[in-house]
Amino acid sequence: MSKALALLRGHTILALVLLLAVFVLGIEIARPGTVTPLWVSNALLFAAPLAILGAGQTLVMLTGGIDLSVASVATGSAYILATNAASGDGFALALALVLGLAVGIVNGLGVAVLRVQPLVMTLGTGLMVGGAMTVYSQYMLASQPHVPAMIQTLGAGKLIGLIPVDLFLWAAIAALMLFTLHRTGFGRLLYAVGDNREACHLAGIRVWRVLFLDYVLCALLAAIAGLVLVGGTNAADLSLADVYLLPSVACVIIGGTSIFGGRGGYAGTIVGALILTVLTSILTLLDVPEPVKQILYGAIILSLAAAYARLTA
Amino acid sequence: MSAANKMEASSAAHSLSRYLRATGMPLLFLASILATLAIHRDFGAFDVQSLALGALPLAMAATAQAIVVISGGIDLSVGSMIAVANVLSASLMQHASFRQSLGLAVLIILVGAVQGAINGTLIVLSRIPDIVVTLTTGFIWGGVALLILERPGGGAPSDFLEIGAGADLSPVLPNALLLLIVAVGVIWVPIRSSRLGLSLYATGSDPIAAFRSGVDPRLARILAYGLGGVFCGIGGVALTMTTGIGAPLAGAYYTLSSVAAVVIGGVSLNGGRGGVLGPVLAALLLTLLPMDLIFLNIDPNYGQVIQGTLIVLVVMIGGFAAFMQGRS
Amino acid sequence: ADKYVVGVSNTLIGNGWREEMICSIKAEAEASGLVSKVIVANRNGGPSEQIADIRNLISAGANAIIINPSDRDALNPVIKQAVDKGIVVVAVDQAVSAPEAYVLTNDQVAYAKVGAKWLFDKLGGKGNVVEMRGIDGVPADADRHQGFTEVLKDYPDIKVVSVFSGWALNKTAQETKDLLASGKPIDGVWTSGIDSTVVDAYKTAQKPFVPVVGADNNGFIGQLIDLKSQGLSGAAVSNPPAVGGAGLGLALDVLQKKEHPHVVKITPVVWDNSDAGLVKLKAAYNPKLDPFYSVAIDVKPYTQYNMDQILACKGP
Amino acid sequence: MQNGRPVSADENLLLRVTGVAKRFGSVIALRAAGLELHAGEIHALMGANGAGKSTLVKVITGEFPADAGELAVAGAVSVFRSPAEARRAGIVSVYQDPALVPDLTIAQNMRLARVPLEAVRDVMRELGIERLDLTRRAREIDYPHLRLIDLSRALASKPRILILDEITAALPADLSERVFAVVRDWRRRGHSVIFISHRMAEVAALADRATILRDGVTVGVTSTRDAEEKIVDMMLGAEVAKAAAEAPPRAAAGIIRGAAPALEVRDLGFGHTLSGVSFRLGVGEILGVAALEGQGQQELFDCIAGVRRAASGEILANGRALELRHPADAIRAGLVLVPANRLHALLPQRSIRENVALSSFATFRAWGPITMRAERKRVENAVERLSIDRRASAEVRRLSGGNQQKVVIARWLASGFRTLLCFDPTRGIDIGTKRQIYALLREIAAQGASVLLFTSELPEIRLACDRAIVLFAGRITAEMPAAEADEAHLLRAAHGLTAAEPAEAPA
Ligand SMILES: Nc1ncnc2c1ncn2[C@@H]1O[C@H](COP(=O)(O)OP(=O)(O)OP(=O)(O)O)[C@@H](O)[C@H]1O
Ligand SMILES: Nc1ncnc2c1ncn2[C@@H]1O[C@H](COP(=O)(O)OP(=O)(O)OP(=O)(O)O)[C@@H](O)[C@H]1O
Ligand SMILES: [Mg+2]
Ligand SMILES: [Mg+2]
Repeated sequence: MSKALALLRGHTILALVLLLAVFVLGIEIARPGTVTPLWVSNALLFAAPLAILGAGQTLVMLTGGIDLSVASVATGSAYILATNAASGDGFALALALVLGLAVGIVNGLGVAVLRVQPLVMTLGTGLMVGGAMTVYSQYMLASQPHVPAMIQTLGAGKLIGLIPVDLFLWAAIAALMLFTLHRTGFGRLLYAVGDNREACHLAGIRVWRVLFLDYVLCALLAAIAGLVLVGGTNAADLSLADVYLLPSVACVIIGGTSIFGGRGGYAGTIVGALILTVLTSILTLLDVPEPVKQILYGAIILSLAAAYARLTA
Repeated sequence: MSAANKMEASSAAHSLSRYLRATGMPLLFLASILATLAIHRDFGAFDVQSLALGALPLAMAATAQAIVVISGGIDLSVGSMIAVANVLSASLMQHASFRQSLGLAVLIILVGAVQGAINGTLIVLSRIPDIVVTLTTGFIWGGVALLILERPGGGAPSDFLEIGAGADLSPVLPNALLLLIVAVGVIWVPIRSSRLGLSLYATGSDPIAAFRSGVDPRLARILAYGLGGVFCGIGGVALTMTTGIGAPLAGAYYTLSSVAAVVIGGVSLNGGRGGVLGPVLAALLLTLLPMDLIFLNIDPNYGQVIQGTLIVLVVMIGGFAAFMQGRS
Repeated sequence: ADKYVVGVSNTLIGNGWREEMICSIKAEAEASGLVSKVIVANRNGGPSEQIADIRNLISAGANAIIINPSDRDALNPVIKQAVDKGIVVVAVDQAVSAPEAYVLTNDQVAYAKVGAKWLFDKLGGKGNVVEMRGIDGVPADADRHQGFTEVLKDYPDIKVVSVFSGWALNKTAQETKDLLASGKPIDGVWTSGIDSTVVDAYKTAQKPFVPVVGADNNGFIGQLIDLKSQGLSGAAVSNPPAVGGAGLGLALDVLQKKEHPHVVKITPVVWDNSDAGLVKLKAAYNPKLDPFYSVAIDVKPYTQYNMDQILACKGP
Repeated sequence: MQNGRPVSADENLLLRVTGVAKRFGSVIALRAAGLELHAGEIHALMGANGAGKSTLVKVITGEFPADAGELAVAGAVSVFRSPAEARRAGIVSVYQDPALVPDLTIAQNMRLARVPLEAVRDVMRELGIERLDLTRRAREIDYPHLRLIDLSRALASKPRILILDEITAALPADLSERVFAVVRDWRRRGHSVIFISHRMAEVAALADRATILRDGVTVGVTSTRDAEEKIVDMMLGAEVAKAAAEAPPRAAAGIIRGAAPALEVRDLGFGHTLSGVSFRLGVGEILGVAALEGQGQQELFDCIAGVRRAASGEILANGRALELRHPADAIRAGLVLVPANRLHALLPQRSIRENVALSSFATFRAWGPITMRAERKRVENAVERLSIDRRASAEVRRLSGGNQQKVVIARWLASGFRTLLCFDPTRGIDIGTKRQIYALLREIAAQGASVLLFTSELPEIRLACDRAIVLFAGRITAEMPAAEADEAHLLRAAHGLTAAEPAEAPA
């Protein structure tokens, strides 16, 4: 028993996977026949945008930061895509990503160069983007918004009816994330800056460059996640990604990345995103009143984080 | 760089930004009042009352958040706790007498204290970061509010509502403003200058040093969250007074707004520094902003943009001062 | 004649329906020629924020205030203050209980009733139905749930699963797909407005369509037309955001001393995609419009503006 | 506090600690530590870095509970759950790291700790710091004074047992003397002191007996009049001590005359703290810098390392003038810094490997894929050369202080450099590691690199350097060959004395 516990301590990701398995098992026991290939395929489909947002969030949380503007950026990118699609898909796509880039640059300047606390900076830019999008939307009533077919396929399509298309994008991003974090100088620097910024400065590293790129990447990933989301809903509204803000932080934390930086990684975030998606699915299928669902959601995430803290203490 | 010298180097930037923090918010507020007077010449008692009514719940939320932040935490369940107090008061007071309502109000504020203390205890016991714990308890308290009152409703005796909505002393000194001053003055001011207050600041500044100085940082954190809960309770009851009803979702806007007010009010999220006056003035400012936009007939959604810009600008002033310091 | 200043108070932003509502007010102001300016107080908030906004509109000198109320009772004192100052107050979309106010709403209880009745009849009074509600705790959601439940009483063989869509597109998509994947038998879906997302979920899951009830959203109406050949049957229940413009029309009438009843309820109509209904659907469908904008751009006889004016969304 | 049965009737035995064990996760800090303190004695607690001294202090004062062991005060078994409880029982510690709340003023700090301000003022007067403004925030006060205020607070609560954990480590000689005087006075009044220091001379001068810890075990109690070597033997274990003692003596300095100096500083100025500082550092030379606390040495090193920008003057490396805006500029010119506080240079949660390799990612070019094998080889070489203990290599925060210091040096060994700027590299480091570090510096110099070394322990100048300069009030007051750099000579110059008459030390 203690041996197993020690094994889990050493490989916390194993514990997470185990937990995920328990959740899936639980859902199948409670409602036999639920866990079908289609259900699994759906879970992956819906986990992907969350995990892509989580990828950006992982990048910034490794440096001890947080990005509260991801939801606004994702929504904004989706909305810009839909409202500009009439002028050409490529143009709309580029414009959507430019929004991500622009917000990333502003966040980067604030956090990296002017040393504003990330929470505050991104809270501010999130509000700015949200407000600006609302103003923008009032001029867009006649813009013939639609979601390009390519994006619809990305967000909702399935190969042979089972393999979600967004899984490929997610897999590519995941591979890139894992490689970057563990096998590149930039990845090393993210951990290093999160662990001790001063030490990096003394070691000759221009810290602001690392942080700057970090926040730009996060915002770009948020913009991409927005595209996947709008592909899945086939329509953009101005609260599209709001519900993803807290989960994007939660999946990183559940995945074992320290909110203070310097520790963690993307593998955990992947499992964290899956756990949250499965949890949402369980709650949908559970016949309990909405308030109880909310309470359960909060309580389960809290106990997960607590168990994790125990395990890694 | 040695600790000693780093301290010296940063202390100049510190004292500059401390100076800005201390005087910036009152000046900014004064300026915005003057601007409002310029925009809207017949700004009078009616508008003062609008300002006070609108700002009261947010000011309470900001006070709650400020106390928690000063002691080194952050509370993302502020909005949900306000909602609980709001629906609890509106459903309990609906058929109560005036005097019963007063008793119930005290009870509900105590419930807020307990909720806050639960937040704090969970943080202390689980050793999970504050953000994470309060994020999840935010869901939980939100669910509780919905359990108490599924849809907006309830009420309170009209003379009880009058405590918040009236203007008994003078038309230019609405009760809501008095309530704000009294709540902060009677609860926070004495605490702040007591050893308890010092221990909250100490815990936020350096918990180990605080422990070595005889403070129990765990207890201090629980107390800070509890005290935050008290102000959330007051905020929820105030919301009932100003709206006359309970609404399970009404608190949602106060969580991030309270963080915004705290930041604009010059309280460092690092803890240990700042006060409550700044955040309260910031709450008033954030209420004044949409007023001015309405008077100017500008799309109020620019208000959100301005609020975001204000947050970023306020913190950038400090960052910019440090940046220039680094250059020279 | 002197022109009027009109105030608008709305506390839910980022929602297509509400945007269209505000545009209809601006368009009506423009078309009437009686309005000098429209002051819009538009932000996310609850009753407390709305009270503050209405007070500010009073202060700003509005002659008429159009409110989409966040609560039935909470605004009564401030509405009374406004009316005492000679301001005409019209609550649109949702009702307020203040007797001083004019109320012009879509009948939300009836909205649910007619849709549910269409659905239950379509299913022959028997089957498993999903009730996709909005946000728990919001008045319109509660009213609709009430209407839905009332109709349900007459159909003992209909079984219902309720979920809250939060009026959010993603959440609706995920919930629908979860329900589809769970293998629960579903014979029909009633939605509180997030409709085309449900149809999309069926499409991607490649499951046979079941009857769907939605609102008169442009995207959903397009689906009812296009997917009829693939077996989609459904009904759109009207819920025009033009109640905003209609509210202004009413207010202007009152300002000009015309008599009006204090409460006007716009009865929802059902358009299904039966062969008979298809003509109406096709006439209403507008490929230029956002999928979640309502096709019902006006409420006669209260509104005077045309399509271009509401799309321009510009007040005087 | 729970007071239990009396254990011993020994009148003289004030504090008795036995069998204390404490572990932090996988790290065992204490196994069987004990201590007996008599009334009216100054008792030294000694041990190598990481031996567990500070942990024992924290256990005694209730900062955290012990896993095992017993504590008896004046014969009564006691358990303290917090430093406040210990204080009430008359046991107060000045901890190794500052314990004043940075954002509170000094006066508020005293109020927080329930210490009467008058009593604090009295002690401050004795320490000669009575002019310090009590309404200043702790954050704004320099480190040495912070230590003294901490001491004042401790003494003001009139403890029966005062514990001083390396209080002199960051103090200049003059302030240390004042502390000693106050401590002796405290003993004279019949109280007891536990004194922790790595400086043998201090211990010998001050303490009567010493308890020696090794790897969390009390290995013996001895009189401090015993030979230094005996204590060292006990601290390190006989074999390690022998190896350390046999470190090669200083090799003849291999200064290549004629070549451009590795580092030349011309007329350097920085604010009020440095002015007109000029010196040369030859290739293969070790140049010592001696100074009392706060004479500008910190600024001097920071300017050369690119951490701060000099206001005036020139810095040249190998004859080339440098423009230093960022540490990266200095590093590119071959000037690398080992800062005073190793924690400022380390990534505590990352592995030895990542710490050592850190500086190699400074350029954009290195942001791409890492050649893992090459990196491993480079790191291994450096780690082996410094014989870093690799048992806890996954997180350097689990390493002992000495090993952490070696990791910082290993980083520069792995990346290559021309001149090593070492700022007090042996502060708070045990004598065995100290000797290793000096041997290493000599080896580095012998291979043609240069070293600029500031040390707060004056005897080390003669031990490790070829030449020395002395800073006083931001100016160089003396330059001498190491052979002449005895303590008396250095101290005079460090006080700004060129003649024999005494002068005021700068505040
Ligand atoms: N300890 C400090 N206190 C205040 N400002 C600092 C400090 N260290 C660096 N700065 C300034 O803050 C800005 C950002 O510093 P950061 O460490 O992120 O960048 P960097 O890697 O030092 O690169 P650079 O100095 O070239 O901007 C820089 O302008 C720097 O001069
Ligand atoms: N909070 C902690 N968590 C984990 N390990 C710790 C902690 N505190 C101390 N240690 C470890 O316990 C051991 C003893 O540390 P301690 O600080 O007591 O040594 P010390 O004798 O005071 O050394 P020094 O002379 O360097 O001050 C070391 O290996 C240290 O790394
Ligand atoms: Mg820098
Ligand atoms: Mg120690």
